[in-house]
Amino acid sequence: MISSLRRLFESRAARKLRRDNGALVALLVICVYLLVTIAVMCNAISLNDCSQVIGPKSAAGFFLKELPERRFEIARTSMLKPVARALQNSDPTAALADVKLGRWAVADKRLTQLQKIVSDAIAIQHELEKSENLDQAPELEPKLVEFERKTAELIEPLSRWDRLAQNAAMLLGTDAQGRSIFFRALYSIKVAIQIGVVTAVVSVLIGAILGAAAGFFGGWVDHCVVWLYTTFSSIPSLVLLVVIAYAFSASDAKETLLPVYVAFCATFWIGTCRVVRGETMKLKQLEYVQAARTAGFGSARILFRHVLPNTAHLMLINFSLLLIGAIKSEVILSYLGLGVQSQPSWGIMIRDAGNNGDVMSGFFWQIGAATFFMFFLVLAFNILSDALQDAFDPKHL
Amino acid sequence: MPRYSRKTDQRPSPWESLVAYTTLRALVAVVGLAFLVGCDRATATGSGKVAHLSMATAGPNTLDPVQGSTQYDNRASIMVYQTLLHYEYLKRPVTLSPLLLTQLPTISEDGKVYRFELKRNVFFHDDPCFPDGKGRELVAADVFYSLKRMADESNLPKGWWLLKDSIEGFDAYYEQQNDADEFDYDMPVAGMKVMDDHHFEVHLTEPFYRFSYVLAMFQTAVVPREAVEFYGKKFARHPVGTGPFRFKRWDTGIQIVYEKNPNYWEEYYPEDPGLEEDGSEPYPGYLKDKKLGFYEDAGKRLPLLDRVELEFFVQSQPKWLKFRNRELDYTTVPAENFEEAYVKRTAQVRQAFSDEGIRSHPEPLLDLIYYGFNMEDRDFGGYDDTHKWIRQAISLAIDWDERNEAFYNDLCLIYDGPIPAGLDGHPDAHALPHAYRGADLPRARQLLAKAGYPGGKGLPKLVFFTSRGGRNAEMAEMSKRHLARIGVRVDIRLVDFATLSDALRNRRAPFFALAWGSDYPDAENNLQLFYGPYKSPSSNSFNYDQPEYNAMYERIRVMSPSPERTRLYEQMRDMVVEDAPMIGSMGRTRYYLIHKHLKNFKPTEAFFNWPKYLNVN
Amino acid sequence: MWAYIIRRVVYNIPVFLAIVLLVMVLLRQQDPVPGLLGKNATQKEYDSKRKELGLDRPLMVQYVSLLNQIVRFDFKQEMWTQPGMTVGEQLRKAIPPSLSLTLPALVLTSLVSISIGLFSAFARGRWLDKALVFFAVLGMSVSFLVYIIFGQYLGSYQLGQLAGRPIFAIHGYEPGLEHWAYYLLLPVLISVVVSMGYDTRFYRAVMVEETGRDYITTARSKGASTAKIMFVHMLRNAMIPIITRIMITLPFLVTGSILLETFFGIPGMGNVLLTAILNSDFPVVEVFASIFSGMFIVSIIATDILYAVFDPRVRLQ
Amino acid sequence: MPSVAPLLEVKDLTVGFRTDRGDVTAIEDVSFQVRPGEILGIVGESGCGKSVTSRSIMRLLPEQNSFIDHRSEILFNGVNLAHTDESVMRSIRGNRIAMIFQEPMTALNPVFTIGWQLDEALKYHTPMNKLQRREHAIEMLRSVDIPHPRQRYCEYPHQLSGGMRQRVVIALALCCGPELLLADEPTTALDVTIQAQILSLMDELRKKSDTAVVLITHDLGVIAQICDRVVVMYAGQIVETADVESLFARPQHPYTKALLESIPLPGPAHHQTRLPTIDGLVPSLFELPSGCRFQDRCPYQDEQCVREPPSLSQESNLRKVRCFFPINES
Amino acid sequence: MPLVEVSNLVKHFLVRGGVFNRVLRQVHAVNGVSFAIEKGKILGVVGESGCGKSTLGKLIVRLLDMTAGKVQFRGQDISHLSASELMSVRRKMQMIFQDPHASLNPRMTVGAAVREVVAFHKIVPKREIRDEVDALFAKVGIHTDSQEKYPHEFSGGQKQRVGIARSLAVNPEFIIADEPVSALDVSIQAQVLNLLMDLKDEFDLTMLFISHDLKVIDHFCDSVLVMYLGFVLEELPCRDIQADALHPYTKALLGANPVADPTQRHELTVLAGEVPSPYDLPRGCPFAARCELVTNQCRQEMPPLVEKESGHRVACWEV
Repeated sequence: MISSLRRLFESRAARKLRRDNGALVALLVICVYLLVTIAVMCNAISLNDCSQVIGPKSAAGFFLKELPERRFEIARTSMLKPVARALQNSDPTAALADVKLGRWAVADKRLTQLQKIVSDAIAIQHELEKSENLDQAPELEPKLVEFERKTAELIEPLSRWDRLAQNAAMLLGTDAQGRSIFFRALYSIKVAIQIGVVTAVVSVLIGAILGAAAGFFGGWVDHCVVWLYTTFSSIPSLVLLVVIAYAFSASDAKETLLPVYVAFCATFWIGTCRVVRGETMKLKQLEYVQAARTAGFGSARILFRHVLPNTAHLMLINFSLLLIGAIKSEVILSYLGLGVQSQPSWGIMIRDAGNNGDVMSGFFWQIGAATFFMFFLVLAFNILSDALQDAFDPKHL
Repeated sequence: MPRYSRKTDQRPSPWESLVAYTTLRALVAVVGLAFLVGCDRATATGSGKVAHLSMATAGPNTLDPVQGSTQYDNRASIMVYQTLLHYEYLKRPVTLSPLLLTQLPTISEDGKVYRFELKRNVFFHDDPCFPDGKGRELVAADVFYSLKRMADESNLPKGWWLLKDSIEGFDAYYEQQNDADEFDYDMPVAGMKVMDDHHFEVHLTEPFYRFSYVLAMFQTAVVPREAVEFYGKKFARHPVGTGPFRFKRWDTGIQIVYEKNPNYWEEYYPEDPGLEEDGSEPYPGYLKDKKLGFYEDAGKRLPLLDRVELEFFVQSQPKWLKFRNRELDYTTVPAENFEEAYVKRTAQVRQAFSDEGIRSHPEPLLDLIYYGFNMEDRDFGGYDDTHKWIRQAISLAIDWDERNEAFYNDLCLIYDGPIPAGLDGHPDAHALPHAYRGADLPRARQLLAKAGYPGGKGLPKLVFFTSRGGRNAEMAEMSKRHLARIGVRVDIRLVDFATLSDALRNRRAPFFALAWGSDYPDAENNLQLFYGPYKSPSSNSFNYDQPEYNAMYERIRVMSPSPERTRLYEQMRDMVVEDAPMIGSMGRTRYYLIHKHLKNFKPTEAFFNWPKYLNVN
Repeated sequence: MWAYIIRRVVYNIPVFLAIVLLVMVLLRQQDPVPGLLGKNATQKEYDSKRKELGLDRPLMVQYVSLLNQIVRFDFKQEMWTQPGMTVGEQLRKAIPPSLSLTLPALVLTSLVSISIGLFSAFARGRWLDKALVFFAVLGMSVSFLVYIIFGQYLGSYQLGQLAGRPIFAIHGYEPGLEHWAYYLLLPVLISVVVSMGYDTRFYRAVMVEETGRDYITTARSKGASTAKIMFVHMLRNAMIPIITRIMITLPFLVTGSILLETFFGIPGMGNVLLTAILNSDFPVVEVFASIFSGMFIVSIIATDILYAVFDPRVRLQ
Repeated sequence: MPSVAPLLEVKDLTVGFRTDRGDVTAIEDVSFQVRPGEILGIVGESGCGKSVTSRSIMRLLPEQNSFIDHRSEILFNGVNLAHTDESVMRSIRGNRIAMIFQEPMTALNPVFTIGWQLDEALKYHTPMNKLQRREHAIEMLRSVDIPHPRQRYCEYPHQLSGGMRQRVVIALALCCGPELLLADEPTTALDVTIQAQILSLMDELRKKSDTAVVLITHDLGVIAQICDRVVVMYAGQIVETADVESLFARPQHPYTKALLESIPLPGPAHHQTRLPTIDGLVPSLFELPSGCRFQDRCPYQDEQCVREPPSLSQESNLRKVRCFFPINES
Repeated sequence: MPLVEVSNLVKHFLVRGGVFNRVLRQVHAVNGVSFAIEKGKILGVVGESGCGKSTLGKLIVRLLDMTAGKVQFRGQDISHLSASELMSVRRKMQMIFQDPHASLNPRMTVGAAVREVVAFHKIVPKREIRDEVDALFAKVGIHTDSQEKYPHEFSGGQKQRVGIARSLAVNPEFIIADEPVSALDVSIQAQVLNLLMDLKDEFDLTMLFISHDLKVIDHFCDSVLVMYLGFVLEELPCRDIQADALHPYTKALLGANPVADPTQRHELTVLAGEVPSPYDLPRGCPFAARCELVTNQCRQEMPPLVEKESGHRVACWEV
């Protein structure tokens, strides 16, 4: 297999690929995604980071300026209200320690000081609240700024590193719960790649082995494999996906990605199986396979050493196509609530955005982030698989 | 070989022209035609007064009242059917009034005998199930026939529990008939007495106060026996009733269309009661109603509309868009669209909307949103102190305010205990002194430590069942995050509703999220959720079983409203709060946006027979 | 040829049996009864419901009875979630909307993408080709869901606001040709945009394959013009893979586009099917799956027959 | 040879390809003439550029990745085809210059009948009506010795055997009465018995209609059998050109000589003897040596051969050789 | 005893169809071919495409299963050996293929391809494999350094050499060369023929040499089998075929072959008609329809293969 890979790397196809600028850029993009995946796997961004409230709810990304009404809302709800509530607690010190917003924490001040700031702020708040709509009351701007400044006093200033981390988290804004869209989108890369790679590898292997066996042995083996894939392909793939995911939703495995893997593999192996079977039937007629037979080699040896490696390019192309398929199907399945559970994924982000009416209210950050992060990955793989197809096509110059 | 003079022009072959030209022409034609037709469509609407209403579902499951259980079944079937009692349309708080009866039932001294008199000249809809297709007059036998249908298991009744244990001889009848080969509707029941066509009596085993409310519930609506027998199973999709609208058609998954019943009995729009002599309102909100013109149609014969189209929406985006396009007359405001229409802080409708003539109406619901524990669970159930403390700690960790803010635009009412606002027994104060309302993390941690699990160490994972759909997944994640703060680890099971029901029925769900909408405006309906004998698979999903509580429930069941009953309600409420089988609670306020052209619409979810009062310009 | 058809049908019987069994087994991983009964059901009700639905029987018995129904084309079984409605009625109601959505979509997509594929293949290597391929790939890289969400938002809402009156329906469906464009044109267009990328690439690959053939060189050396070669020589040869693709897609027309239908509230097969799966309405799913696979098998056989029509080399045996 | 004006005159034809390894020159400075009624053979081993030559004349090379050097001229009856308009080319192709390809199995469009394909060519280039075209096409089929031409007219290519198909291809090429026929390895894919049929057919046609033929082949036997003059190509260049008799009798270029010697000869004298061979390999077009392209394989290789490329000598108009040390034996 | 003896070999390919996948018709690829090859001899097989010559070769090495007949190798009947029994025979019988490009696994270095065979058959102890293979490569004239290259890095002739090396790796006694030089250019063809000739002497090989080119056969083989439509029409020694050929078909093949000498130009023999369909064989002589000497008997009855003189057999009524 290693020599086969080396052969692949040194082949004319690889040379062609290396000359294809588009493919190189695509590879670069994929590498970046892979790095992120590795980083996420090394816990650079943990599940915790994605589920933690790091800022005000539905904040816009890139630190764009919010409307006064929103600013008032943010200042009021994200710090003032929790601090005020904590101060009323029977154990205010302990309660204040719990008041956190991302990396922000309550300022290290005496309770009375805090109490003072809070009551001052509430006084301003009452004045501001007299306005029906702050967006249409520019005269209240100075008051609002004062209010913001006052509430900011409740907060311990961040260290440089913390500020950087906070800014990174806030880069693409927050979702309706105040969680970092950027982190969630990044974490979703891992989920997508994980689902993509696992299902693509498994499907390609299943498909290639079954297809090669069918093509090579013919007869009953072929009949059985053809029957199997006809059966699976006779059910529309989305329906099969949904039914399998549904079947799993009763089991305990649903917390993991197992249902998704099974559903995808059940539908994805077919294409690979079909092309590998065709290719094997073609290769079987080739003289080097016949030479291997005259050399007395057993069927298994011929199949695994002489036939399957020569379908490697098909597997590679299929791998990248299935990867795209998996990533895109995951989105749909998650949207229907049958896909990924208990961790962020682009499908879940789009679902949340859809459920939250983000699009309708012009809040495009969440759906935009999911779409764009996914777009570049899928685009890269699309371009790559195109380039692979061209590279392995002997007729292509 | 001869050479030929050369030719320069080249004519296309038939095949070529076929492909090249037809393709293009067909394309142009298709797109062109489509646009043409598409543009014409906007003007093509029917005549008469039509209301376009909506429901957030793929459609009701059934239009047979006895089979119905959901709000959607209720709304869709109550257009066609009628109950003996209903609620006065404009009056608040909601008040029962006679509908098919001439007056409210007279109740005997001991509260056990109800006497009824039916209105005359109430006819069923014209339908092929009747001789000559003419609807016959409603008689007393129809009422009992309809009630008996609720006992017939072959009808898949969803409301038997409403009548169980209340009418004399009815439970025995239920047992007997369901075990028999065939259900005999003609067999008499001791407690159901027909005096004549328009007079009948019901004898109760105990003076159940809720009985009147039951008679306003859509499951008890009166159906004609002819139609049931004529349509058989199809009856669920061919409703025939006495209501103001007749069923026209049901486009599965899209809409149900109703049309005005031309033979509707004489029912009139409520008269303007006028101010009380002392200048006070006859009911709260009267002046506002008056201002909104709700009394302009006073005294007019109902229904006012010619047709009602009840459209179904699974996704909220299209529903909202359709409302914005004025293709729906009103909409409830999805939480996610709230900020688009309202200034969130003040909950005032935005200028752009009010300029369009759109009116906003907030309507508090008799709503109970809560988390529940399975009291029989080994780790989190039980009535001993340790387990109680764990539950209380968990209760203290859940931050309802944040949930309210994140998902409900801060519009919900957070309250303690199971009794929603507007009902007797609802706690007035911001919080009960002894409540375990979150988030109070220091106290939660203390309790957890007291229970022997400081920082949650050693506490098993809390398996949390919640149904898929809507934003439940996000809410579950939020709660998981809340509990993580005190070290309680949560395992979220996002399941579909069937699986959730199954888990509850089998008492497999240690912790779950549910909501309860009151069937009738009496806290008894909420308090029965904790009554021991109603343990799963019945309504008591908590499997809460405290003898003291059970005894109190049995008492209030037969009490009419009184300060004493209210006191009992409060005691029961406080018991539930202290034992914490339930974490809660939250009650939603539904925000309605109503287009100017829809008249007389006073949104409510306490009853659903209001479309007959609606009018459009 | 009849022998061929019969043989193919006979060969596909096991496929059909397997599909039905597969769907049955998968569905039965979940108990649908609690969901159907709702919150206050007793064990007794539960048992009697199970019995009524026939779920208490062994799997094989259920399987045989299902097959029996299918073979007899008996779709009079009642739906589980919609009492009073039979599966057959549901299917009959759902097929027309599905077809009126997917058939125009298929025709339009095929026409557009075959033309683009043809031009692209012919301009192979030039900027036009590169641009077309790039746009196809670009279009394919965006999730279907995003197309729908934004398509609905921009197409029906914003456009309607802009025009001051609704151009495309946001949601819903009415039968009849006069309503078609209002309700279905937008979903059709979205569907075309989504599937165009795939189809264009496929057809382009087919055409590129054909441009490399010797007969093209022969035709050029005969003095045939570019247009002639494209539209006459190449297209006719490419008809075979084109037909295969279209024929294979035909049965999927009935499934419709599940997402489009649910989003736009079109009560088609996809919508019905998805609702049925999620609500555990087994009869609908099972009957649908068997009808679908039957159609699929028929369409595969029909493809082979059409093959023989379009390719004189193919003889059915 | 009578000095008739040449029908086709190729001057310094240089054609290159753009490949993923960079541009490469496939043929360089190829010049030759063809007179009416003459059969010119172009011979060489695979990759020597003989097919590129014929395809450049027809301008059939893919435009995206090939280019004809701007100095090159392909004068056909005085018109320079190398850089003329595609529309002009279209009116010439199949009409005044026709071509026959190597693979009769794939050269015909499988989904159209033989008749349709003949008819198409006639439709483009003649003013005949439908009926006339049909009759003419059938006549053409008959003239290439296809039995039952009327029946064949309605048949599809796959219903014909290989030899028959090649004859259809020839009929297709000849149906408009071209002045020049380019035959690119027309018999390579065929069995000897069919090759014999095709060769005699071509010979006969040439005699009948005075069509000039450029016959491209790697088979020296075929060249010897029907050509008048021969161009020998090696690695993209002409190495020798001569009339057929003198080439075979007195090859001047070492490559030509070796090529001729490596053919097994019949008769007991040669039976199971070792064949003279040319050692080494044809140089890759990407790594051409600086001097003579044949230097590595040449037994007569000299310093000069390495240093500078030999040019095509101009011994006479009929005999040219690209070698510093041409062999001169009789 | 001849090394290889083939008697009455028949191969029919079945074409199936119909509802129950019945056999619809048969392709008669090889029809009762018999011959024997003495040790150390080269037997050529010549014929036009589709005459069954390649099928014949594959039947002998059991790449295809025969319908009837017998193949004896060193006196042992190998026609019905099981796969494992075949192993030892396979070591002694090898095949060289026509298409040098297709005959090597593109994913394996040429060295690996040859080493695999050596290792599989345990020709030499593991340690010596490399030396053994080096030696083989040296013998076929491929630089040992090239062993780690992949097939696509070689020219056609070199690939054919590798193919030859692979066949020789198991020390075979008998080689079937299926058109080994047809895909090669003339100059390379000569190289490979020379190589085969050398190797034959060095390894004491016996060969079945399949080709469509009479020139090559005539030059290379000891005797030749002329096949037509699955039948052997003539078998004759290759001393002077031009003079010795008796069968009209052999003569026609010779006459159709152009001579590479313009001074010897002759009118090529043109055979009329087509090869009959292998689906339904004619009753009589398969060549009858195209034969100039045809008689009624030819059309009715297949002539037997008669030995005219030692090693020269002809199947023709008219000779």
